[in-house]
Amino acid sequence: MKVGIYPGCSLTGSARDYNESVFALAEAFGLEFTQVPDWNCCGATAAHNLNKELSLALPARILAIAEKNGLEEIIVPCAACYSRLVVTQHELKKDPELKNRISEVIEMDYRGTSKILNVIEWIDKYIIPKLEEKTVKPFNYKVACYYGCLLVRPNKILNYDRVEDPQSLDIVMNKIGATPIDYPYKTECCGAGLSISRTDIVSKLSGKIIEDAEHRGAEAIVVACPMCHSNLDMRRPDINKYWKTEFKIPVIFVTQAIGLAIGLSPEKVGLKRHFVDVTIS
Amino acid sequence: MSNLVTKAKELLDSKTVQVIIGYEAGPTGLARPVFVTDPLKADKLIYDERCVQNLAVYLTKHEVKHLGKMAIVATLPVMRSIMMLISEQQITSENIVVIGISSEGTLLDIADIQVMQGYIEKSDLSNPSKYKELLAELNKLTPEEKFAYWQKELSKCIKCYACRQACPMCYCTRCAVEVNQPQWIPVQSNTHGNMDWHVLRAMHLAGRCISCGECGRACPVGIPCHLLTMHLTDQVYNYFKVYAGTSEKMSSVLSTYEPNDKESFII
Amino acid sequence: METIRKLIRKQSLEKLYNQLSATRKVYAPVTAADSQTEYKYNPAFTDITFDHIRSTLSVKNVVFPKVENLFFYSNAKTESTITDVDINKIPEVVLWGAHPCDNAAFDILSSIFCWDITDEFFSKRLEKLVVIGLGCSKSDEYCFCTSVGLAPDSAKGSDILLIPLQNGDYLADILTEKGNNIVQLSPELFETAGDEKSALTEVKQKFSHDKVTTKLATAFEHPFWVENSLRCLGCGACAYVCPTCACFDIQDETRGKDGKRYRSWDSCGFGLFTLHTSGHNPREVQSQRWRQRIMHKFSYMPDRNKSLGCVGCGRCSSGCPVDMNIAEQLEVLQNI
Amino acid sequence: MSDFEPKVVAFVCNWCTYAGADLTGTSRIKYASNVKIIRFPCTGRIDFMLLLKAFANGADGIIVSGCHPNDCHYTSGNFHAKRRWIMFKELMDFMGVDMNRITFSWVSAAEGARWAEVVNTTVTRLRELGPYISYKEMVNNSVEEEVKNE
Amino acid sequence: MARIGVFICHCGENISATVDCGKVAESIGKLKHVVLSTDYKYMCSDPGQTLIKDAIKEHKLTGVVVSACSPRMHEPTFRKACAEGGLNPFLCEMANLREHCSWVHEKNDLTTEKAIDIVRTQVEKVKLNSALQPIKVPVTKTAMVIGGGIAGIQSALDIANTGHKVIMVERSPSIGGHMSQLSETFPTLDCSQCILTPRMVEVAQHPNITLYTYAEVESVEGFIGNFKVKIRKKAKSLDEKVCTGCGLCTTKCPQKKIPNEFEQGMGMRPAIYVPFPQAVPNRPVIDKEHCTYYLKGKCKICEIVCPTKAIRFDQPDEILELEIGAIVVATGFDIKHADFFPEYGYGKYKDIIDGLQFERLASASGPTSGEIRRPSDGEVPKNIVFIACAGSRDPAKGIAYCSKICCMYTAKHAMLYKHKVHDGRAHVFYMDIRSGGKNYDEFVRRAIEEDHVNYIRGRVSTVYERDGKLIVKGVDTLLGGQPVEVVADMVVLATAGVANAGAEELAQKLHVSYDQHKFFAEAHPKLKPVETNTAGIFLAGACQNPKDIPDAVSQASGSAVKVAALFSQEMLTREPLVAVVNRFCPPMYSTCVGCFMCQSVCPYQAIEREDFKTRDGKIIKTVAKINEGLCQGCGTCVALCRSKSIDLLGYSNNQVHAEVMALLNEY
Repeated sequence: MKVGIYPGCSLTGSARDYNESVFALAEAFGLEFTQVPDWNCCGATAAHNLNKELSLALPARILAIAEKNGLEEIIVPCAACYSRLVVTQHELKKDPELKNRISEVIEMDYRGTSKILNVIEWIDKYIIPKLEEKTVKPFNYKVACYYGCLLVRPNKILNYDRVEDPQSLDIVMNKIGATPIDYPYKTECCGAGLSISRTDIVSKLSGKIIEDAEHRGAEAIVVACPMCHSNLDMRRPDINKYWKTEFKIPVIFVTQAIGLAIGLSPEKVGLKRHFVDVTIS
Repeated sequence: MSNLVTKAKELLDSKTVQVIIGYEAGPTGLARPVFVTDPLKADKLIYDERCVQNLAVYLTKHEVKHLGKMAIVATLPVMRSIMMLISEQQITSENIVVIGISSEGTLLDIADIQVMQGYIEKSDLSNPSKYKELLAELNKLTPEEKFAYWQKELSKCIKCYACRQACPMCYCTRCAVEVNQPQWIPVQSNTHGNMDWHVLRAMHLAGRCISCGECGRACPVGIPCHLLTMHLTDQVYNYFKVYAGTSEKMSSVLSTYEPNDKESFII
Repeated sequence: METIRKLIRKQSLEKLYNQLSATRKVYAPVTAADSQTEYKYNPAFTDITFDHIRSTLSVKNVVFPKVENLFFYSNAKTESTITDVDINKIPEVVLWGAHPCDNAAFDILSSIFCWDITDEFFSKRLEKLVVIGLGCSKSDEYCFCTSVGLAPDSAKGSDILLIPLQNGDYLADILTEKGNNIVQLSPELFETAGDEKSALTEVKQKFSHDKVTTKLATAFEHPFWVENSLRCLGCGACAYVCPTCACFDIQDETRGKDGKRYRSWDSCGFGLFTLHTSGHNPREVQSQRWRQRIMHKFSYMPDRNKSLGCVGCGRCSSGCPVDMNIAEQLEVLQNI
Repeated sequence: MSDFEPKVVAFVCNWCTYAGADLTGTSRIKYASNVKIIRFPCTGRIDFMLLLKAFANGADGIIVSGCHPNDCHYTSGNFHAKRRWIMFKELMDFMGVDMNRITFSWVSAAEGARWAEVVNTTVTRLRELGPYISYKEMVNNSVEEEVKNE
Repeated sequence: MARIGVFICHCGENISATVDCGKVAESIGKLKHVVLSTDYKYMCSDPGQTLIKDAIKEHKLTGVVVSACSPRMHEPTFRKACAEGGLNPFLCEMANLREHCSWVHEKNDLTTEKAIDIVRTQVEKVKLNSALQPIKVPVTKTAMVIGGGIAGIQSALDIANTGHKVIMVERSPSIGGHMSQLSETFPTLDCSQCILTPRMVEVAQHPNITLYTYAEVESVEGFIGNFKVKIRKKAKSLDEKVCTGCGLCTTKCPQKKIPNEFEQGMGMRPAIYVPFPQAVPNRPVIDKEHCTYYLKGKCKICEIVCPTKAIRFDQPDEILELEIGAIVVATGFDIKHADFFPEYGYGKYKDIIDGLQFERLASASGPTSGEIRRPSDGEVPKNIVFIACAGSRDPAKGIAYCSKICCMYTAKHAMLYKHKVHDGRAHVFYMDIRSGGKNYDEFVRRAIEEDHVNYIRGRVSTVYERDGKLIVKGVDTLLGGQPVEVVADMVVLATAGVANAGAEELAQKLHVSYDQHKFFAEAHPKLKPVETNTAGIFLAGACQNPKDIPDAVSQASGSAVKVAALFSQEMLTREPLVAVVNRFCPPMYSTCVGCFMCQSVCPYQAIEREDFKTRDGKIIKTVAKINEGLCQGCGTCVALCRSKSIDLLGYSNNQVHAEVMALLNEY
């Protein structure tokens, strides 16, 4: 089966570390995927608030290209992109007329046949089966699994994991020897889209997330979304300023954690790119 | 097929069954049904591409039943007929041994109904390809052309009811055409009476027809009446995604329903 | 009358046909695309087949139609009025190119329809019928006329019998006045016959019908019937294609106040045929019905109608969906 | 065809459409008088052969109507009828019988106006289609076949 | 020879205004077998009916067609008239000239012609009508009530008080149901036990009621008035006749650590136990799953201590076969166990409990003898949060419906809490307050205004523990959707009311239909809320959908009346318009081939199998047989039957065929 990957803007920018770790894993597990050629913005940031058709056309184009290139599966590591793509696929499926309209807009035939995987689904399908034998350096830490909003929402459409109390990430972390803590902030808002415009709000919200994790003795926060990561990691100075304290807890991508567990070097999984030093590993 | 003969012999010798329903070669070279009750006569049995008739029709036949427990040489259509007959409570699986014949003409080991069900389920249950084209062509015609076509064909019908008698699913002891209070179907064989008969027949086989094509083959004047039932078989699948004769439990399409059955013509 | 043998050339035959079909209903065999031969009224001469083995249906319906209206009625408030079918309206029909077996069947049918009282519909149709028979140039494994006392050139039932010659012309045996009248329409077409070679087919005898008839007298309870009829499906195909089967059913069909009584073909092969109102059926199973069919043709009729009930056309066997081969069975039967 | 008035037979169930047609009456809503109603306990009771009988006896059009799905007085009669009509329609289409001449509808006991509408649209359509000649011819020709030899 | 009389009604002007009734009468008079065809101003009037009665005698009519209004209007009237005139009522048909003709068409020839067609059609039909006799079915005047909750109790008592026998079957060791678990009841706050226990005792002592506790319905066959029911009396391992209910055994039983169902797992009970002090019958049962003897094969302490030697370890289950005339289903409801709600932390945190558990906490007879103490450490919670709609009205959780009782009991809970913990603070998260009902809204307002319960309109996203406190995160939609956090000591979830476990299985045993939530389905949502689609089986209480006590009780009485009405007749009389499978004398027996497809189309399980056997019992033929007690006459089987072996009286194949012919042909 031909598997594709859609990086989206973050993985080529602010979340290159995420990107590196994903590829590192793929390499380590001998998995291949081809990047969706000539990919475009998924419309996550603004489009869906401004223009519905545009917000569907953008992902539709990506999917159409994927189909054209015979990609039966597309991995979408960025939770935001993932959400956009899945939502689009759903919307166009239930409304053939809209589908035709969009096909015209993107001037491409769209069928909606490629299956879209978020990073955890990808891990479940391709990594987990061989994970045990490959784990050389169990990740013996207490971790707070932070899912954010986009990975599991809108639940009606994604129908992925329990919307208020998701488990998938915890299960994966368990597999590599980590101990996920009982963590109520799993799906609380990190400030997300306000990352640039209203850092104060981000500081407040993300701060809570970090504070509770530290308070419960977590040694790391594990995420699967570039947006969450940048808010919790890149914005740490602002957060600390806002909370008048020094939160130390590192924020790592699930792929990085696995990478470390199977003995990849911190560099290889892009840890050195983090703002908050990753003391564990 | 020597192993067919061997199998038949042992079934009879071991008294597992009293009669084998199979095919023999007739003097004119045609294959035809034969009922072997004597192990010594089992050599008669043949199976090759000439053996086309659906033998299941005999499972419900009075005289044949009276011979005792039956073993039957069964190709896919026969197996499906058996499923239908069991589900419609005309026969019980205990009284029948199935000597399965694969589409390649080789002997299958059909230990029991479950095995048979397994075999049926993994087989292609849609209409035989040779009829598919015919159906497709007819479906291309305009309504007027279709009407004209069937008028011409049906005018030939002589109401000999070979189509009915050859059909394993037409096991009624009294057929609706024999009802004269009211006279549902005109007794005389004219185009109109014949059309009524063939509509009735097709409707009664809707969701029950297992696409063996016997009715058409049996017709002495060559009316392709099997296309009527086969068309409905297509439609049954099209609407309800089922094929007849796949399990001994299934109930017919027209005796069940789903509240959300889709159609487009009821306003 | 004395049989007169003449020669008629193919092209003259065409002239004769066109002359006839211009003035009369001519019922002649035509082979369709699906290679089934059926009789049609006044087809183009070029469509007519001269070398077919057997038509799918026999020609009996010229004298015994599938459906024959007997009378019409109309119910008023109190009394009903009945209108008879005017049998004098029945037109003259020339049966063209039918084979000797089919033609021989007319006598057999008469022996049934005119057994005691005369069936006016049948006899009128027969009276209005002129038969121009055609000897057989082809036959197949189903033919067994020679086993029932007939032959590819039997004249029985024909008014004129055409015998195919190897050079494509025909000998014409003028057998009856009816036949002669046809000839008189244009005598010039009929030339003096020479000694041309006939192109008749050979049909080998399969059984002796006398032996069969004698055997049947004592074979009523014989297991033969059950053994050999197990595969019989009980359809009416054999009876309906048979040139001599004469069973019919009488029905009324009413619409509103008007209606009609008609008769239509029936078959002793059907379970319903002998079913009593009580639910009792004297011929309960197929073996009994199969026996009845053979007994009737080869035992009861010779006994009662003084004629065999079969002309050996082989239709019942060729038309049977399960290869119930009558000749084969009688071959066996004569020696049981 | 302007002055042609089609003969229409309506096969309806007692609990919904028949009652609906009653309501049309009590509400004094006028509709074409071509249609004549035959009452059945349930659409599930309607034998498909009756539709053919209607055509054979000179009907130019037919209406079959019963309770909306889930409203059946007998809970499931109309669902079974639905499947039956699906099959029947497909067969008729295949044999070239003109299905524009049959209206299948659900009309509830509360839809008096709708009944009038169903009848009127059907009758209008049939007026355009004209008499069902091809079917009538088939029936009559059949009669001729019988007397062919006379 | 048929002799048909036709009566054409003018209905004042209603028909005659557009239809030429005289002309109709005249042309119908010309029809064969019509011996009388006349018109009259008002057929339904007394003189009109007399006209028919006299004509029947005078003209020796064998059939009558009244051409007037809709049969749905006056068919009973005229059939009655015919009966009085000495003609079998089913030999009378109506032609609908008003609703289907005169009222919907203009006055013209076409309309009159149509009228003629309509009448002729009925004339042709009535010729084929047959004299039918009403179906009589005997009635066994014993009712069975399944379920011993308040609904079952009410229904049983009401039926018993009409003088009929009642069998009550209760699954658990005692009757009383959920109501017996409740502390106090809204809107009056009177003690549940106090009003319930007298009723329970009444049931036990009522001469007409036989009570089977610890028993379940095994199978139900037959039909209205004639059910054959099998009941399994589970072994209580004790001889109830000998046992005095002294309770010694229960105190001595060494196995004491079994979660107490009655206390919703908040208390413990021994292996031999009486579910609760006021239980009826007040006799213990041995819980075989936990009893040391049954598990390990030794102990028998109860047997030793029992002063009356009532213990029977080897007691087997007992199967009772009963003849029952009517069945009331009152199996009640259950509450959704909150563990399907991970985000609300139920099961994860001790101090998050559900409504029933709170009832037990608040109940004087409960584990804390009525004091509100939290399970974890027995502390009195100072801050308590009630979450309404925990699951209800939440399609994402698969429960789209409103559980109806939660709004009220949550208000009650908050109130009870405030009454017991005066300095405590009670918060209620709610979607809407649904307090329809007598004195209900007043009750809720009291909670808010007098007891100062803090009502927050909004849903809760998650509840989690932090530093031993429960953090309830929600939103206040009245304050523009501000997120709110309440720090609580205890959280009570008003979880959805759901169908009782085993409801589906029971429904299938009873052949009654149920909805997608496994609640029993009523025959008609508005007009037959107590009946099921199976005649003779009725519903009471929350087995149909969540109900509060008043609703359950009134429905229970409703079902009781239905039963009483049924039992008021010696014989059930039903319209004989039912299906019949033909019969002939042997060897035919019937033209039915026994494919039994009709069985699967019949909505009423009215089609049975009939075997024809030889003297030595060998089955010759098996054919379908209609149980006319159950058949409702829809005729779906008739149209389905390929061999036309089934026919429908009153709408026979012959009749409907004749109608089609008559409608389209000249007569």
